[in-house]
Amino acid sequence: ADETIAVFTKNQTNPYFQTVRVGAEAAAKAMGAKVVHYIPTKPDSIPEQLSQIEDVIVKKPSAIVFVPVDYKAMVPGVEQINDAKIPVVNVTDRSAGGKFLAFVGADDYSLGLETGRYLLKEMGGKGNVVILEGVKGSLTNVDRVRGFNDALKEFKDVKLLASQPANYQRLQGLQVMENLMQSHPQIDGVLAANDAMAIGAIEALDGANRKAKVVGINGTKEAVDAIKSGKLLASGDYNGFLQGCIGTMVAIRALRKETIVNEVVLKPTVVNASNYKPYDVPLESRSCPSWSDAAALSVKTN
Amino acid sequence: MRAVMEKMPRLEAAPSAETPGTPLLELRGISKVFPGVKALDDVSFAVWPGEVHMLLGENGAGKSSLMKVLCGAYQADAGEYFHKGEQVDIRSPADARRFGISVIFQEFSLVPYLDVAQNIFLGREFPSKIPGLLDRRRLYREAQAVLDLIGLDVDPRTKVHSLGVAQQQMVEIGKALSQDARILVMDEPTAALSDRETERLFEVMRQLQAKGVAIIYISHRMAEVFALGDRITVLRDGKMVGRALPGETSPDELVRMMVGRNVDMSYPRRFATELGETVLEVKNVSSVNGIRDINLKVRAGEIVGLCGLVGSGRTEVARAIFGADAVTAGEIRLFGKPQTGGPDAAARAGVGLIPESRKTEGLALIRSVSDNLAIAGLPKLFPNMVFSPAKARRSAQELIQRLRIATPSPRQNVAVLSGGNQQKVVIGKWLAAGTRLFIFDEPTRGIDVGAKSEIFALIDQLVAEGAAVLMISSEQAEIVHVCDRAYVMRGKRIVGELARADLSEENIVRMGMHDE
Amino acid sequence: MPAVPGVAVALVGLAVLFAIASPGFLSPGNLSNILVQSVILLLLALPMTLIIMTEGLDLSMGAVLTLASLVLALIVVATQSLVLGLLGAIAVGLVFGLANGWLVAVLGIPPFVATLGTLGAAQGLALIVSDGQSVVGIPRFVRQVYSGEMAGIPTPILIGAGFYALFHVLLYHTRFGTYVCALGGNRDALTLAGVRWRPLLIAVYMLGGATAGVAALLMTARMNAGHPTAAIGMEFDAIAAVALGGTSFEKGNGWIFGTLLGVLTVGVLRNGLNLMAVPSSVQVACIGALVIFALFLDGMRSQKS
Amino acid sequence: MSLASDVPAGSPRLHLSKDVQQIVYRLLAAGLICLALGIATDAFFTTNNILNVLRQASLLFFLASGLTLVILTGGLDLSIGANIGLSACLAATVIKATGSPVLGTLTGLATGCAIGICNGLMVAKLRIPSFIATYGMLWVLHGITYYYMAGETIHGFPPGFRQIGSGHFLGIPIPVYLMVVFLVAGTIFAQRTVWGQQIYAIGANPVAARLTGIPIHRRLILVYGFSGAMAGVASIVFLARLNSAEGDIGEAMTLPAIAAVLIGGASLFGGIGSVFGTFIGALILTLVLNGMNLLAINASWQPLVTGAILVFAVWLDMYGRKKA
Ligand SMILES: Nc1ncnc2c1ncn2[C@@H]1O[C@H](COP(=O)(O)OP(=O)(O)OP(=O)(O)O)[C@@H](O)[C@H]1O
Ligand SMILES: Nc1ncnc2c1ncn2[C@@H]1O[C@H](COP(=O)(O)OP(=O)(O)OP(=O)(O)O)[C@@H](O)[C@H]1O
Ligand SMILES: [Mg+2]
Ligand SMILES: [Mg+2]
Repeated sequence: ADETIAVFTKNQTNPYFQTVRVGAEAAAKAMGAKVVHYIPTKPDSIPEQLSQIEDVIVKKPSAIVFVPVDYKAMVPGVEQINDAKIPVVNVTDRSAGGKFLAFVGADDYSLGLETGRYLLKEMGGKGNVVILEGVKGSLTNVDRVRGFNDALKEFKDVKLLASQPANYQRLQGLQVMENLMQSHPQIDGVLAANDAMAIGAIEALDGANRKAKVVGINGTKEAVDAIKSGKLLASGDYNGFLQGCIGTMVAIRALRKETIVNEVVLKPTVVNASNYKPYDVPLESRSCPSWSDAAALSVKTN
Repeated sequence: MRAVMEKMPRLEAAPSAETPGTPLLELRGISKVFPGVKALDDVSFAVWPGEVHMLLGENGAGKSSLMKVLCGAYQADAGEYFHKGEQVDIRSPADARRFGISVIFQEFSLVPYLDVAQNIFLGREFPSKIPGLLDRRRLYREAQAVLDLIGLDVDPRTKVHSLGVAQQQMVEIGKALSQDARILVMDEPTAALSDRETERLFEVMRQLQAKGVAIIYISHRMAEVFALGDRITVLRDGKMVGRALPGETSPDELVRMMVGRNVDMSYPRRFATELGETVLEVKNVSSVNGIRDINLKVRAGEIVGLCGLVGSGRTEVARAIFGADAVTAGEIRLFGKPQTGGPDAAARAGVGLIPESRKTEGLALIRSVSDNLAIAGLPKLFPNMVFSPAKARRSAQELIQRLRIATPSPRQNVAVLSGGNQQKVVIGKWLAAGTRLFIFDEPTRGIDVGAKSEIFALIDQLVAEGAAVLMISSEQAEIVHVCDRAYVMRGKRIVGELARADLSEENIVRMGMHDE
Repeated sequence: MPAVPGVAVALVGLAVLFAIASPGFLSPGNLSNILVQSVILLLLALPMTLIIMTEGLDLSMGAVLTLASLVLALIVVATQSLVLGLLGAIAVGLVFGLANGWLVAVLGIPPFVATLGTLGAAQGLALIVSDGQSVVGIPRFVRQVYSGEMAGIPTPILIGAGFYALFHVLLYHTRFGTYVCALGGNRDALTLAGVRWRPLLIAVYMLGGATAGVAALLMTARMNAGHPTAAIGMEFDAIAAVALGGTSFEKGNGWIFGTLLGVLTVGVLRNGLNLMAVPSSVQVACIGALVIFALFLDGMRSQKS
Repeated sequence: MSLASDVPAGSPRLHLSKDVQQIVYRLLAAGLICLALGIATDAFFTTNNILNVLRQASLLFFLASGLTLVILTGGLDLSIGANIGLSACLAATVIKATGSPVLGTLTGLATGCAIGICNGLMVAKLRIPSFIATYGMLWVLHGITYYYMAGETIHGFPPGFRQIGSGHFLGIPIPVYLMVVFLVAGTIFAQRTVWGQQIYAIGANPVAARLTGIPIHRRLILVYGFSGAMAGVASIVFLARLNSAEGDIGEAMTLPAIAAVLIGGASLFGGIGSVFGTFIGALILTLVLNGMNLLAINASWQPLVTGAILVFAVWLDMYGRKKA
């Protein structure tokens, strides 16, 4: 077959989206289709993704697998895709509008919530924690931090010392953590909104010869290594590879008039010392699940 | 210069008595202090309608400062203004305009990326019938009229940054003249001009004078003082030291007033008898800037003049020799070796260029006098590359004394020096560099008579010590007095060479103007 | 300006290249795409040209646009009035323009630092008023501003053309334009001509703010939402487009048509690369190479003269 | 011509102490922030926190010190952040591949320096305005880095290597020593060498500098090469501190580095500025972040507070120097 699937992701810098792209490629390869990636040159740029949609519509790909840079602001773009009658699958962040063949994702809120709960449980339900926030105003950050905070509400004996932005940056994660350690002599847990900040925070703790349990989000290779060596407690993951796989499979199957599912919400996994094995495989050598396995994850089937 | 002066009729001195009625504008007891300098000290000054009032003084005497106070650009620390006998206040250039004061500044007040017309009428744009918009056709029409008046042959749509110094000076003049001024201040307007433009300017001045405009004229050219002036005021060290009428005084007396001592204005020279090696040889050179087939030679121990009209290409020859413009054909040999590199290579070989535009090409205006004086001589002064500010200042101090640069300290910002003193800094920086071939492009522009003869004495000494000089000057008298021989340029080519014996203003003019 | 500036060469060259390489490129739909996409950047680049001509810089423009867009969204959602919303957005722009101008002209703080400061302020306020969330529920008529048409021409193109004409006239046919040039070229010349330059300089920054306010309307209409990080960093694109267009950072040497060409060149390049489905990382490198190339042509030319 | 009010004029009476005064006024801005923080929180004036601030300032200072020289010539280097990214990634690859931190370090420095020299060549030889040349370079480097890294990270370096970033000597972090070395070396280079003086002269008036026989091309290439090399240094310290390389590590540092130079009193038009001033600038920026973390200021307010303090610090410094 010669279907071309246009895959839209948010940026080139976050390893998570690389897993989505690799997943999409794996699925397409398995099914004999072609994938073209569209990534804003400036990370998470709303105007740029909107422009890319407009440009892509000119080329009329067979179908689109779409991760909106912002779930609300990208609605006009989705509507343009709809107007152009190009089938589109929504992946990762659920768009606030537009018509999709299906949604495949996991939400950041439950990811934050589950990861937060795991840490707080491991801390024995008491102690002091700090939150390292991502880019203020980005959707992922809003939801993850909300999840963290809701988890904190469930553990009354845990005290939140500070919630400070480190913009998803490793260096800032390190520096903010160093600063926080100055004013807080006892920090038992760190909730970081992504792995880079979490690992930055670990470096800061190591440097000061202090110990705290740290969790991150995204389940990156680096985080898995850190979990293996016992430095990182856990990393929440919503399995970008799988999302990329299933999203692309749905798109291709729809084009081939095969049955599809229209809602797959993956349960967040909290990757930790006991379950990291499947994550310790290089991306390229992972393969997509069979359609029946994938369909089994769906919430509703057509 | 002299040729022009002689052709010109003596101006009728308007009012001849010492106190001819109420002055048009009078300043009393003006003082102005800058950090470290008392630029003006209790100066009183008056102009009457229809006169040309010469303001004289050494470099740094306070002439420009006085004019800036007069036009509101500087606020005086003390003093009063009287307009037609009534006390008034001039606090800003806008106030000054209301009294019909218009100024040709020594330092240009032009905007580089506006065109000639826009510059001339800056602040006085013509509104069109559509509210808010400008009448551009009228702008260029009126600008053309101004250009015709001053005899400047450029398109009013030319951006001024692409004009040469002389043309910019003419635009500056046009700007002031177009203002229907009743009091016109001209701060060294002819310093950058050649005889033709100068003559044209004097004609315009005569017309204005006849209309009752009062003109205040600052110049270091003695000939102009006597040719134009109706009244003379002399400043020294910020103080008014004398007033005179041209008919009742002599150049020597004026110079004595300005300098406070006797100065020999004849530029004595020991003309070379024995010449050294050929330091500069230019063979059939053409450059990107349009000069064609230039051939010339300069030997150690001689001063060679390069003369011609504005636009004849003298500056371009200097730039090509120094490596500042790329050579497209021919060969330049410095000290026997072919010169192919840029200015840095030329400087290393021992050549120094004193460019024609001190502000844009000569000085780092945001830096100190000491920094500017040291910059060319850095490799010479500090051969092991370790810079010592103290040593640089000592070297600067020596040059300041040698060239009599009026500055409170070597650390003074060079931007606030008077025009003539800035020029001395530009000359001075090459003296510390061990230069053996000096290329002077209008070296005495804006320099007072006393300093001028000192500089020529200095040049003479340099040459006697074995240096060589190639000198461009629009003041032909200078060339005649100082040079061993001279080349004359016309239309970007060298049209002739004059040996010492043939060197006269008539010959230069004849060669340079031929068939124009 | 040189006879054929580098940016024009680059624009034509790219257009030819893409027309050959990608069949969809020359379709009317795609050409209108490029123009529409370029309008918001153009609205920032036009006043940026004037600001750069005054030897200034406005780094706050992207953040001010964002804040204005949020304010507009909030007002429109609350009052259902486009006019009120637009006025609010322009007011935000004017206030920040005034602040920038005041810091630069009156306090004498270098423009880079002053506007970096207001950039922080605008970004912070955007986060505060929106609480980090998108503002949605924008009524349909706002969207019309971006997606509507007049006489068959998309409204944004008309707005862009209108603003270009406005700035062209402003720069070349009014006193203000002449003075903008003088602000960068020789401020003292203005003073000596009896013109007070400080209010003028403030006005230039306020003009930038107000235009960013209008751009905020287009941005909001485009996204159908207000978003607290929507236009972050856009000022750098605008500055680059201005520089690409041949305006220099010194002495008031500016060229407004060059800015238009610069914006279009960036638009054409991005569109063409997308059409050719060039990978994002290669696109990134191409943008860099093009920007250098266009100015390289100008550099070569200036070396000759 | 210049009008009196716009001209900084020196008075002979103050001359001896003028340089000192400038430094004092610059330090005043940093001092005031320290004082305010010291009053607001006990955690500020502790040895630990001071060392912490200094170490954090060091990375920014490495970048900004090279940039200072570029800005002194009237140029700008927007590519330093992207330069860090590529240099770090290549250095990390080499360390991983060869196991030799020395080779890796050399790779990082050489990459940084080579990129800088490219910038210098573009600015000097091709006469491309520095803003554009380095802006273009930024995109080119990002493209290469993203392509090369494909969203991955490289992590886990030998402990010996990591000492550069996280080690201590006599209780003081190694990067702080490095910072002092570069501060002294940079100051000596700028103030006490012929090259330094020539760099100031180029920035003050490039035309005059050229006509004074300064080899401006060579100096410009030197300066951009140096700025690139400093980005290389920063990338190595970065790797050593964070134990990991990714494509976008330097991206967020370009603007703060420029800001540090300008807060330190340099002019974008060239000829004014100093390496010491830049040090203070880097310190002020770091202090602001430190203070906001110590006081746990709400994330939404942080950009606003940073902006306000920036403007205030620069205003204070300028006001002070005008008085001096
Ligand atoms: N803005 C200023 N700040 C400090 N000092 C100044 C300033 N303007 C002028 N001066 C000083 O005032 C003195 C008088 O300068 P002025 O320019 O009036 O001299 P001048 O008579 O015009 O000399 P020249 O013939 O060289 O043009 C000089 O010593 C100069 O350095
Ligand atoms: N025929 C001309 N008419 C008017 N302007 C001219 C003419 N030829 C050249 N120019 C311009 O005059 C300016 C000065 O001329 P140029 O530097 O070539 O000659 P010069 O002999 O060095 O003159 P100067 O007396 O200014 O030193 C230049 O900008 C040049 O473009
Ligand atoms: Mg003077
Ligand atoms: Mg000349």
